[in-house]
Amino acid sequence: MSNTIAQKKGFGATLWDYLTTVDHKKIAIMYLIGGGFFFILGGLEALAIRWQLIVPENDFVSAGFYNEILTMHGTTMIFLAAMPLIFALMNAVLPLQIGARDVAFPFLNSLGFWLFLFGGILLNCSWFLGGAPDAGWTAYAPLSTTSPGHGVDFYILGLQISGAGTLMGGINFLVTVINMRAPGMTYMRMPLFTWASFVTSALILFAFPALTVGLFLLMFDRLFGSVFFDANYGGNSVIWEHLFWIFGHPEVYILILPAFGVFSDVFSTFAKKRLFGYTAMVFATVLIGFLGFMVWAHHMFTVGLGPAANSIFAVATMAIAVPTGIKIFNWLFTLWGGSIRINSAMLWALGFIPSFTIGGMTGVMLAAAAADYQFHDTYFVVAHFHYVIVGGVVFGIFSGLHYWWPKMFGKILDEKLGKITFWTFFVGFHLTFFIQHFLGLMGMPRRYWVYLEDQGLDLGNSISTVGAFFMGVGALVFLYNVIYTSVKGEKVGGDPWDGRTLEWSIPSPPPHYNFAQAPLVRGLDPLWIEKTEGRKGMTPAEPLDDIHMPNNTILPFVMSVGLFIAGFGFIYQAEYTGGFIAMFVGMGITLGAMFTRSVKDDLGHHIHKEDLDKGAGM
Amino acid sequence: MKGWMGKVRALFLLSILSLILSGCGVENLSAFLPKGYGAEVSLDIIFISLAVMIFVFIIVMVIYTIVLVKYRQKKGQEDFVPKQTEGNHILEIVWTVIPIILLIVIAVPTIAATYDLADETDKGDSLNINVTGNQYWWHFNYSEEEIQTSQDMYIPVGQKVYLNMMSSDVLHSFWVPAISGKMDTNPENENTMYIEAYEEGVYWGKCAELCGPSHSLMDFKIVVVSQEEFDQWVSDMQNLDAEATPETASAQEGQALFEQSCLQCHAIGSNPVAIGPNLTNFGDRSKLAGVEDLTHDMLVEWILDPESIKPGNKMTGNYDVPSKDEAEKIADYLLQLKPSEITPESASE
Amino acid sequence: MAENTNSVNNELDYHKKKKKEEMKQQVITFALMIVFTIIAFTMVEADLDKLFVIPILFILAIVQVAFQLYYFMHMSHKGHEMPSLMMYGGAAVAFLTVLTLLVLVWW
Amino acid sequence: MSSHEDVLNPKVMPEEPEKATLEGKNKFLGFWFFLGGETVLFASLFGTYLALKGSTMDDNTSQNLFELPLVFIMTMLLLTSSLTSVYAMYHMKNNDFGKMQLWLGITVVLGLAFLGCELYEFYHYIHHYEFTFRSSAFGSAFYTLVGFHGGHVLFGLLWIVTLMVRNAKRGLNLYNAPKFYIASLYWHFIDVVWVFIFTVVYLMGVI
Ligand code: HEA
Ligand code: HEA
Ligand SMILES: [Cu+2]
Repeated sequence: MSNTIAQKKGFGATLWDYLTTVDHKKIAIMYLIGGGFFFILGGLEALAIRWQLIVPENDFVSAGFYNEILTMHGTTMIFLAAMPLIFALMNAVLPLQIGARDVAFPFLNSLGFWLFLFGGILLNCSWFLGGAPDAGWTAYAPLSTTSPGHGVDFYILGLQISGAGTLMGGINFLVTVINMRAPGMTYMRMPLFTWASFVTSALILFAFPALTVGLFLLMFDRLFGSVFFDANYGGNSVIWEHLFWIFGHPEVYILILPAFGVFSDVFSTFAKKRLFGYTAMVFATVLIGFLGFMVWAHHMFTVGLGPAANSIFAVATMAIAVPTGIKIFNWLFTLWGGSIRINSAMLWALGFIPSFTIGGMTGVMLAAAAADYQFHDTYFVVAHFHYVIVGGVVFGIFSGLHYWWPKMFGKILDEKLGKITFWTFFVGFHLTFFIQHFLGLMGMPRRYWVYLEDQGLDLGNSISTVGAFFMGVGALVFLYNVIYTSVKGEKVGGDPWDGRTLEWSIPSPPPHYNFAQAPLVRGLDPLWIEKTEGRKGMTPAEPLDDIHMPNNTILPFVMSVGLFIAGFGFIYQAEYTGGFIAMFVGMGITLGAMFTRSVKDDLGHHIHKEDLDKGAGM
Repeated sequence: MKGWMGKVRALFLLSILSLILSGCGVENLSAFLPKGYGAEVSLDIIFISLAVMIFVFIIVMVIYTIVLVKYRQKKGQEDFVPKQTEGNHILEIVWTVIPIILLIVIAVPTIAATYDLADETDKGDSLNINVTGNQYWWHFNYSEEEIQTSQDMYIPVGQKVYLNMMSSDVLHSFWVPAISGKMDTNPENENTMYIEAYEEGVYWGKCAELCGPSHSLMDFKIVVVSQEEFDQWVSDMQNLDAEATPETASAQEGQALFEQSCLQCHAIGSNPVAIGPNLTNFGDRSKLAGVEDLTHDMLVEWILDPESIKPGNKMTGNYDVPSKDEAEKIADYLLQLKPSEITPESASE
Repeated sequence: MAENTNSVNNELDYHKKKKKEEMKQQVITFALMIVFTIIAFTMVEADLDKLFVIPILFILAIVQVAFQLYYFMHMSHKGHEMPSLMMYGGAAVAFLTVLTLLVLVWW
Repeated sequence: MSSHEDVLNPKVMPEEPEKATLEGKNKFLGFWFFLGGETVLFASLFGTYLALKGSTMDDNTSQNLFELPLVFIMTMLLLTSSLTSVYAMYHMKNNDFGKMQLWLGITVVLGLAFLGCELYEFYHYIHHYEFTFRSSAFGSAFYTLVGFHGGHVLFGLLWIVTLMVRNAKRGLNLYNAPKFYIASLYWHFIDVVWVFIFTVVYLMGVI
């Protein structure tokens, strides 16, 4: 009964199951597919960028189209690839790591996913409806308010919708961690991935509202005639820059912290050691989150804020190097004296250390305001953030996927293919981005459709492009690996890595109630503790009893469809009555679904203890 | 900012030089080869921070290598369980305190340089130029001297020049890597920065803030000349006769055509209100539209179809496209607008 | 359960009383809020010196908000540690945001 | 697991019905966090307003526009509605459903009166002063900030009315008590925001 996966279902039934599911493990899989799709899309856009820049004054794409590709690459990668993939990992393992049967708000969790997906689709519809947004992922006003066509409108509404989804996901994980921990799972016994996700969720809670407001102002300016950013009416475009970066800088820590969490778990598992300096690691995570809110103006050193503001923000920014350094050294000393096993998951984690250190250090160089006058908006910045994002976040996602794939799907990704993926991607990555540091200082600004001949920029750009295609090959091998493993891979048990944390104490993939009986947690690395004391699994903290689970529901999907329709409506309301109607119909659908949710009691169902797979929890 | 830092810089310059095959870029463009005060100050900070970074990176990599060499799981020892260390307070303190010290090493000169570059004490006594960023060209207004130019900015060598910068439309950013770091031009606030060039020559400037399709084509030049040459240029520009009749007949017809239609947007002379670039010294320009060679054929092409050269520019669609013949005449007229002997060509010898 | 009924009843009475007390307190809070509001409005109407009025307006507003949060929304009660943490977090970010937009937008 | 529809028995009623079940606890916490986020949302709007406060393009400055008596009435309405919703929660904890509904009803009426005043105010500005959303950056910022608050009031009213109607027949239980509770939290938060609006926008606007 428990391994429902084993039951054969018709396609329609399976589809319906996924459309209505509120199970965090299935939502994780959907996030993985959605985020993976957008990663490929964003990757293809990256390849188009690099192809355009392979030789000077190339005309592979036109100037306007280049700006669209570049904007969509950044936006897609950050909002529709990296964040959802991180949410995939969080959904897949966070509840398991704290010994919970479910998340706090299964309904909101599912709503969050559908909002992300429909927001992303809405954004990408722009390609077919007169052109994508072209003002950069930062959408600086007044370029974004004056950009012709509807591209930027799609940016605004797409991000608004998917941003709402993210906010819900954040609140869900916060409450899950606070309220749903198993007996004995104190805060200071939580695995670092859980801690990192917790802090990330708090960052989401405080950062996204600033973006929400910014997007509203932009939307009002573009679609309803307000003049927030129009200097002719007393508007001020610097407001947008602040609002965007008050959100934008925490956003980059939203991305990196969960990756840090993954590495912490991976290092300690494959070094067979408990995490060195656990308390300091937790403290550092919280501190990074905290400091992350005080540094945003380092993106605005050249805006003209004045030397006092620039100096304050420069120093605040540099301060973040300290907690991050604490983390780097704690990881190194987790490995020190360990018994290190190197497999694909571990390779990504090991590749991360030098890559991210370089990226972080160029970050500190950028933080030196007087130096940033040269760096800003050049390829040096592009190099910096790809070193931290690809070398940190993407490596973290790959590491996490290799590590938890058996938990999610019951099969280990093929090791040989995994190693090929890593090495091609790793080499390609450094080839692409290392040289960009120099290109930047040699006078190549970012967001350049073409660079001119005879300016010394040709060779570097060509090398960079070659590297990007290596990464492409790596990504393809990974895709192949996924297919290969699902067809050929062998089933593994609940604990293939000799794991230390709770998720490894239950079968792979876990039954939909996760734990038949809540486990009793007796310390950090609870499973490891039980193992060293000679037990096979966790001791239950409660007698076997009926389990209460939430019901599936289609409402989240309906609400998201409603907003999707309304999104189109908002974009076209000024031009077509159809748009006007769509606006109301869409909002009506969403509000109607909310109303239904509100008046229809959803009390969930019980799984009877006789039906539980005995031992499944243990 | 000079002295020992200069030595550090020289050392690094050498090592970097040998490090990368492609060198440091082109002389009048690269931030690695500073030819002005701002660029030099920035490069000092870059090298100080780079030194710290290399130091930290080496430490990280040494530990990393030791770990990977020494603590790999050996064959036959799969069951070995290492000691489960919780942490080490002394180590924790070490790697908290040392980075803080290293950061102070970077932060102090950074703050000093940041204030230094924002200094405006002698603004009143110096040459002031009002810079306006436009989609996709630059306007330079020497307000005191009552001179207007576009695309090529003339400044005297070895002098502090203050730039007062605004934008007429979207955000742009004024960047001449070899001379100084960049500064944004905003539509609602005026920004000030100063530049000081060390050597005569022509330096490439670029727009560094995404401003639309032709963002990458919004190049401009800083023409650095000696003080005497600069004075000469100023007086040439001030004393020009905007209505002077050109020599050739074709250019004369071109002038008539120009005054009929082009003057609605463009200006010749010191009129500061014009929505298109000021063309007073067009014939002296180093480049056409910032990026193309200034030739007759190219100019005709521009006049007939600017879109093919600068996508999204504001001229396209806003004028009556002349016939090819007329365009040739206008080009003849424009190319002979050479009010001064002092040109980018003369500046770069 | 049966033998507990008595103590349950006692407890119930106790809770009832406690709630009554609390309600009284809340009415007093409300009265104070009204008074503060009146003070604020009259101060503005009275055309006093700007530098004097603005800080007081702010203090009054903050006290009122604290009343709302702590008495009406019960943030003073047990079990509100996490809500307080998050409200303070939000308030800190809010403060920075407002401060920035006040001083770093025009120059 | 405690989410059967167990109707509240006044004899064994928990002290805090809104937090008696796990679902209730989750809702309670999650909603507070949401309010933490809303704080930042309104701060962004307040900041924008303060930045653009002086960006008037004509005579429609805050000094010329705002009329304090109306604002005073609105403030009193909203403050009072805060107290009435406290009463409603008081009766919820005493498991007196009828009285709770009554006080919620009063809250709704006060809220509606507030909204009416606000609409009148906007109408007045637009038609007498031609001060609109589009006339200056100040106008955009003013209507957006105050309008966002008004939108919250409207949403709060719809929410409370829905809850009242939905539960009119069946009374209180552990399943809907948290819903009532968080709705009242939301209502208080609206008041918190208003306190800042009348202080920052109106009072400081006329000084
Ligand atoms: C995951 C994403 C991520 C991460 C983690 C970071 C981390 C950091 N970033 Fe980065 N950043 C971005 C993503 C990220 N950034 C993006 C996307 C942009 C560009 C956005 C755009 O404009 O489009 C950007 C831009 C950006 C700028 C603006 C540049 C410009 O536009 O001019 C600056 C300036 O200060 C900066 C600084 C930093 C710093 C100091 C860190 C620090 O957190 C790094 C800390 C880490 C270390 C320092 C390494 C490890 C530490 C040690 C080994 C200890 C010892 C170290 C020392 C003593 C130095 N970043
Ligand atoms: C999560 C964030 C993220 C990630 C992962 C990446 C990944 C990559 N990025 Fe980028 N990037 C950004 C975020 C990110 N980027 C942002 C925010 C900007 C700024 C945008 C702006 O300025 O507004 C930017 C800008 C940016 C630029 C600067 C453009 C400019 O300024 O003009 C460049 C140029 O080289 C670049 C390149 C790359 C490359 C080569 C990769 C590679 O790592 C990509 C590797 C992945 C693939 C190559 C996928 C391949 C998949 C396949 C091949 C599968 C094929 C499938 C089928 C055939 C079915 N990115
Ligand atoms: Cu940042």
